[in-house]
Amino acid sequence: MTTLSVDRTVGRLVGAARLRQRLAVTVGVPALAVLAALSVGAALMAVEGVAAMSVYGEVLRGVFVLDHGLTDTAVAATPLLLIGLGLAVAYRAKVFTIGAEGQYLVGAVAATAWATAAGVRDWPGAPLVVTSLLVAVLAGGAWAAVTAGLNSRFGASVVITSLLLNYVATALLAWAVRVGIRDPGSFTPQSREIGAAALPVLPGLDVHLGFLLAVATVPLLGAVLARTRFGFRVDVMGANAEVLGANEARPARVTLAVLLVCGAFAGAAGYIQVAGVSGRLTPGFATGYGFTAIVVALLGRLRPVGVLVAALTLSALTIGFDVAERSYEIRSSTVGVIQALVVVFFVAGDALARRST
Amino acid sequence: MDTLLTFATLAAAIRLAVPVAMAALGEVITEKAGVLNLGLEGTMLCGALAGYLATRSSGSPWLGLAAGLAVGAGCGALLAVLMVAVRANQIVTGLAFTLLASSATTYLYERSYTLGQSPPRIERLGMPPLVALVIAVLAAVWFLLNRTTAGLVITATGEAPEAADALGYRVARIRTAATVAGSALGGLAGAMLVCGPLGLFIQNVTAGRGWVALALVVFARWRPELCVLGALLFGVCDAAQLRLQGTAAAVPYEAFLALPYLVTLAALMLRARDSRTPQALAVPYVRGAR
Amino acid sequence: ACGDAGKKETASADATAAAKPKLAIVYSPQFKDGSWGEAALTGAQKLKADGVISDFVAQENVPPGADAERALRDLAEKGYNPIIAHSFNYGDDVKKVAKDFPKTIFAYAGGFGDVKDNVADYSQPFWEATYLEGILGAGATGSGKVAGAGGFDIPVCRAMYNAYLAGAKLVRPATTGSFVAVGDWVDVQKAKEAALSQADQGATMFVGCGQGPTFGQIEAAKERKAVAAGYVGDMSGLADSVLVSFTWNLDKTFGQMVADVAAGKVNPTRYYEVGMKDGGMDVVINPAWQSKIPAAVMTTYEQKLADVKSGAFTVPFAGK
Amino acid sequence: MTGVARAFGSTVALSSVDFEVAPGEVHALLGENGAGKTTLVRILAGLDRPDAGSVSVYGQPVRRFAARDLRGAGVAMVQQHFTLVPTLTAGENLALARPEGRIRPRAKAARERVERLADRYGLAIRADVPAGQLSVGEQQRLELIRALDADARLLILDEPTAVLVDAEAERLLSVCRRLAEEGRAVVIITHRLGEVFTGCDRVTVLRRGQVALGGTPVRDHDRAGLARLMVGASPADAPPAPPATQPPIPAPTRARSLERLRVDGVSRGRLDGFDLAVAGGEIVGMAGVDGNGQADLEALLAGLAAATAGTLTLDGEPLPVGDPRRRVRAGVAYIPSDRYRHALAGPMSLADNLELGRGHRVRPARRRRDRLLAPVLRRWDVRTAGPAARASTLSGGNAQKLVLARELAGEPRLVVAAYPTRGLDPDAARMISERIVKAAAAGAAVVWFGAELDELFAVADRIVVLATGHAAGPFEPPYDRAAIGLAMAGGHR
Ligand SMILES: Nc1ncnc2c1ncn2[C@@H]1O[C@H](COP(=O)(O)OP(=O)(O)OP(=O)(O)O)[C@@H](O)[C@H]1O
Ligand SMILES: Nc1ncnc2c1ncn2[C@@H]1O[C@H](COP(=O)(O)OP(=O)(O)OP(=O)(O)O)[C@@H](O)[C@H]1O
Ligand SMILES: [Mg+2]
Ligand SMILES: [Mg+2]
Repeated sequence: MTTLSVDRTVGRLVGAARLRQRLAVTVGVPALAVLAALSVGAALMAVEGVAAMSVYGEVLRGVFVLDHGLTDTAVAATPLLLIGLGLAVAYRAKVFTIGAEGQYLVGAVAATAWATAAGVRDWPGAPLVVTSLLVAVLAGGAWAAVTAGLNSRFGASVVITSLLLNYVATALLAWAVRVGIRDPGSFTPQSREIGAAALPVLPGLDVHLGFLLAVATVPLLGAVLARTRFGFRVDVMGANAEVLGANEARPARVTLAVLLVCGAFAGAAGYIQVAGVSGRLTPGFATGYGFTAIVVALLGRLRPVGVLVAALTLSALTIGFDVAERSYEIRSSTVGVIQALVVVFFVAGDALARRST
Repeated sequence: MDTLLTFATLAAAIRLAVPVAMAALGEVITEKAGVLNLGLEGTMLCGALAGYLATRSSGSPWLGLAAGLAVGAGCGALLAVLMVAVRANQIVTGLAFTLLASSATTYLYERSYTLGQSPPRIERLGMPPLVALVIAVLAAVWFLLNRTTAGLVITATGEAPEAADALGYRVARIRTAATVAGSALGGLAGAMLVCGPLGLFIQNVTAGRGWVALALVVFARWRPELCVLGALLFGVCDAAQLRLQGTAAAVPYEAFLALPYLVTLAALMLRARDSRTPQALAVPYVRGAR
Repeated sequence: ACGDAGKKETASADATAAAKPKLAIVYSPQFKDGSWGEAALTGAQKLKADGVISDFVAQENVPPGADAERALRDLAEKGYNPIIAHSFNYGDDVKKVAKDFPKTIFAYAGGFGDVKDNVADYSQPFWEATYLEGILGAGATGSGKVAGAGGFDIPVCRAMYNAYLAGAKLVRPATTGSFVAVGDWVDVQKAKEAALSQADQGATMFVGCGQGPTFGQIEAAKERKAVAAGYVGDMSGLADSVLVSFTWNLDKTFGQMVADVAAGKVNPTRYYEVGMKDGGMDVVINPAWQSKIPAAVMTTYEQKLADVKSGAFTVPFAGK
Repeated sequence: MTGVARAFGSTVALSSVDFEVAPGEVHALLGENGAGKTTLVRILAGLDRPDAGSVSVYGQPVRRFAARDLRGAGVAMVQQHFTLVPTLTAGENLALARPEGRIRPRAKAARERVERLADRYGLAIRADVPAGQLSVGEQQRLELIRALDADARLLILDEPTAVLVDAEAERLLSVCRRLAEEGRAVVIITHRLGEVFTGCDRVTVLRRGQVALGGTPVRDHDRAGLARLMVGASPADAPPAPPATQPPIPAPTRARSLERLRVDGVSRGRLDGFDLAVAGGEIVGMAGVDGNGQADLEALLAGLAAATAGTLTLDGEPLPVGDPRRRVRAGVAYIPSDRYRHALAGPMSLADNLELGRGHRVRPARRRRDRLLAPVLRRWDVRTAGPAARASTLSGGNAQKLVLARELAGEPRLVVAAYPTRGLDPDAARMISERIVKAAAAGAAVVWFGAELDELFAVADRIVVLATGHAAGPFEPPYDRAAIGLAMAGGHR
């Protein structure tokens, strides 16, 4: 009896200490990474004779004070969040796909093709939105399934096949806007406007419905990961695929499942970006969200809430610097260096913190 | 079709293959030791800028190549600190590095740029010395991996780091050395592109060649001679693509753009089964972890 | 003051200059690209140096879509007018934002007269220049085909190629040619290989669309003793293979917009078509070539140049 | 070594240990699982550094604990787990361990080197095959050859016999004897007490990181005494003989029911038309030299692989293949030969590991899962820091108990137990044996792969020898050791 209660108290104390430590790593490392990157950025700006502190003040102002700062951040975070959530699931299972960019593009192309197809484009909003989302999810998933199939059937590396498929998707996008789903009335290569398939802007909030959807998936995915057999399998797979295969499920099936989830999320993000922001597909639609989302997933430590925080943080940096670039004589490459350094320092800091615990 | 299978197509394929082959040869060394360097594209970009600036200031493209090699090694050192010493996730480290390199090279290039004056072309090297360089490096890498004790040690480090460790080899040191050496060749590859066929630098001048090199290494099953062969195959695809466009108008040209990647995917289907992926590839080594 | 080093003036800051408009440019890659970006930046600089505008702000690396929309909105709120979105991919963004700022002129590089209220369009009639370049090309080479290349197969690029071919035919009626899409705006090596493959098939005259393809062609032309054309900017200094270039004098285009703003025409519904006729572009022959072009060809060229400049002849747009 | 201490976090693996080995002796190092044996010898070999204390080798104090330096000083070690590079051949593995210059040897030279050493010590190995494809016995011999190749003066073997069958183990011990006679010092860690008396000169016993018995001659002790020293129990608790040989329920009293498992002409890998039938309540011991198809049979019975020919049925139904949950639902308990490869997800909690293959679609909250686990851990005497602990933190015995707790829950129909007591201390081994026997008593058909014949003699109703993919036997009690040995030898390549 007594030993048990002593055990429990000790356990609680140890637990509390570990919690504190984890908190320090969770909050401290990203904070330090941002600080370090900003310091390097300040040095770069000093070389060019720009007052870094004022620039950083402007960055904050751009996010928190200016009218659209927060809503713009939310909108910019939406695709990163969605893709990042899907990637987090795959990475938990140690299925390191980097094909989200391609899945995102394919989702966008498929959904746009559907929503602008003759006959369909006259549908009313609600069914059009729902079916378009579905098409995007299916298309993204199918694209990801190719990677899974090549992996399970031929043992081809997920990293490499998913990377190669990104190039194929890029070519597909180029063809689609030039020929496949081109707006016949347009002078330049681009699709028709998606019309009623566009997502409504939330009244009073100034962000599109997609953001709300994305945020709503966070607790949902959290629950799925923590409380379902699927989530369990994902974690076992990440811990030891052979153990999974001997006791719980075929690893190839779980690989397929997480890649499908990843593709579905990325595909959905593609549609939501078209429907919430760009309104149609253009050749410039591929801006690398699928790659940035990898960073988001890892910065968020592969946990849904973490991914949300990471997506918002990275977007806030983008938005803030964007505003600052208009007010100060700084070059976009300086900003690019600072943003990349945030990631580099975070990755290094995180690994260091893990090593010392 | 008669325009396709000509000596000219082959020559074009070789020219396109040269930088990619060099980068892939470097990556083979790195991956053999168990490090997956997704920062290769960024390393090539840094090497390209170094090659351009060095040639521009010295007038000697050979010095440009040397600068690319040195800067590539520097990139490798930085990457090794992160991926090997600190044991950061190799995938995200590589991606982040490429991101950084893209911005940093733009930043530095812009500093050497005067508006209204197109930046000067640099002295260029002809293809023969570059091809010779690739062959020489191929021979060296092949010899290193297949005929030397060092190659055996590198292989062991990538296959079974705990075994190498148990034998007293310093896994971290070997992986660092392999990353530095591989990245040096990556930097050299970038410089070869700029100091060879191009004679100029522009933003993101490597245009994804580092990623292609990464795919090639897998395609080649970590064998240097197949890397070069694969690069050539890729080059043939590209060269044929550019030639076919004029003749086969019915097929959209985007299909040709995707062709090299589709061919690589197809090749992976044929070869992946018996592939000899280093067992510890992209797995940071921690002594005594189970 | 020291703490604010590097701060750009905002439009409302300076009362004395308030009479003069302030201009804003949004661009999607970096300005220092030896091409479009550089033309826009130097155009704005010239207007400022000439005292036509009191100041300007130029933001680079703004992808079309959400980022562009935000930038345009923010610049409009800061009082910049006109606001120039320097790519045809900005069309949707401009139209979306322009509604909320009816007193600001938003211009984008659509190039086909896509105008409504305060949404303006401005032309890039590069084909006018390439038509003239084609005359010189055919004259300088004596034989051989035309090789066109673009990053992607888009109408503007096709039009440049078709006009060049038409110009060449003026000198050598039997001239033929081919067009290749490289698949990338920056991959110079691939572009060079495309050009070399066209040279293998008999091309002697290159005309490029986009700086990657153009740089590649210039290098290829150097190796094959062919002639190339510079794209948006005088590229004579790069190589002797550059026979002729054209410059894009955007100060002329932007100047017309500024004049409209200064005149209080907030809603001009205007397509700023500023071609060679209005000094919006110039053709620059490489000094190294000046003396090598046959006199007869030179006469044809000068005749056509004069016709284009006077408006007597309009180079047709052929985007297919 | 004197006063050596080493702690991992809060676990004290060694506290102030003195240990000494003399040239010309075979020195046994004994102790329960987790006693600190491996930690001790790893320090000796420079693979780990002590927190305190000093070590000297042949009079030279060790300053830098670097494996390379210590190998230079003549220390060679065969680790508890194989440290061969599986994709390299035997020759390449040797060249890796002790390069003869910067250029690596050609295949022929490498092979000759292996054969030279193999001949000299009478340890046969195929030289041209990747190490990963060698049988476990061959791999162990290769490990030994590699250590000997370094011409070590001090040779350390960490549980070298754990994966060997008796005959192979005996051969290994006799090699050790010869090495000692050549004047080298040999340290052997083992859990098989018999070996101490047949092959060793002196013995040291570690208990919970401390020396319980410091290097006294073997002849001063008996098995029971050593076993007592290891577990530190009072004489009353301690078994008089190796505990695994004492089944709690004697075989004859187990009620045998009808045939449950039937294996008909099955082929796969090294198995070639293998037959077997096991009744409910029956334990069939699978004996044989490793590499004769055991791994294939284990995989087939566990449903990890499909047979290329033949059928496997349980109670008339085909044995499930591929989907592990179907295996679980069919009542097949699987205790694999490699726990951390096939049974336990090291980075996950004990609770999660118990849920493998058995959880529901919706899982309870984490706290609740951990709470439900506590009684299971108590029932199985799994000693751990708590239910949230990671499985990788468990010692070998505790890890195996966790596996059994999961696999034997809910009356299995078939128990596939591959070397279930391998590497366990006597106490843990006894408990594991008891529980499997109990499962048989409850009606399960049991296939028990064993490395020690004594263990199989004690638990099995019948023994089948697996030789070159075929079944030999069955042998019934009373067992004829010589006949079984002959059958096993028949299977030797
Ligand atoms: N390959 C898989 N990868 C990931 N999750 C899976 C996989 N298969 C099933 N699941 C998840 O687990 C749940 C149940 O899976 P499954 O049907 O395989 O279990 P089961 O043990 O066969 O159940 P039952 O006894 O009801 O047939 C499914 O709802 C699904 O969410
Ligand atoms: N790297 C490590 N990290 C944490 N704990 C460790 C580590 N290595 C050993 N331990 C712990 O130290 C103690 C002694 O372990 P050691 O491996 O030396 O035991 P052993 O006597 O060799 O046991 P066995 O007979 O099971 O091999 C154990 O409690 C073990 O869990
Ligand atoms: Mg041990
Ligand atoms: Mg089922």
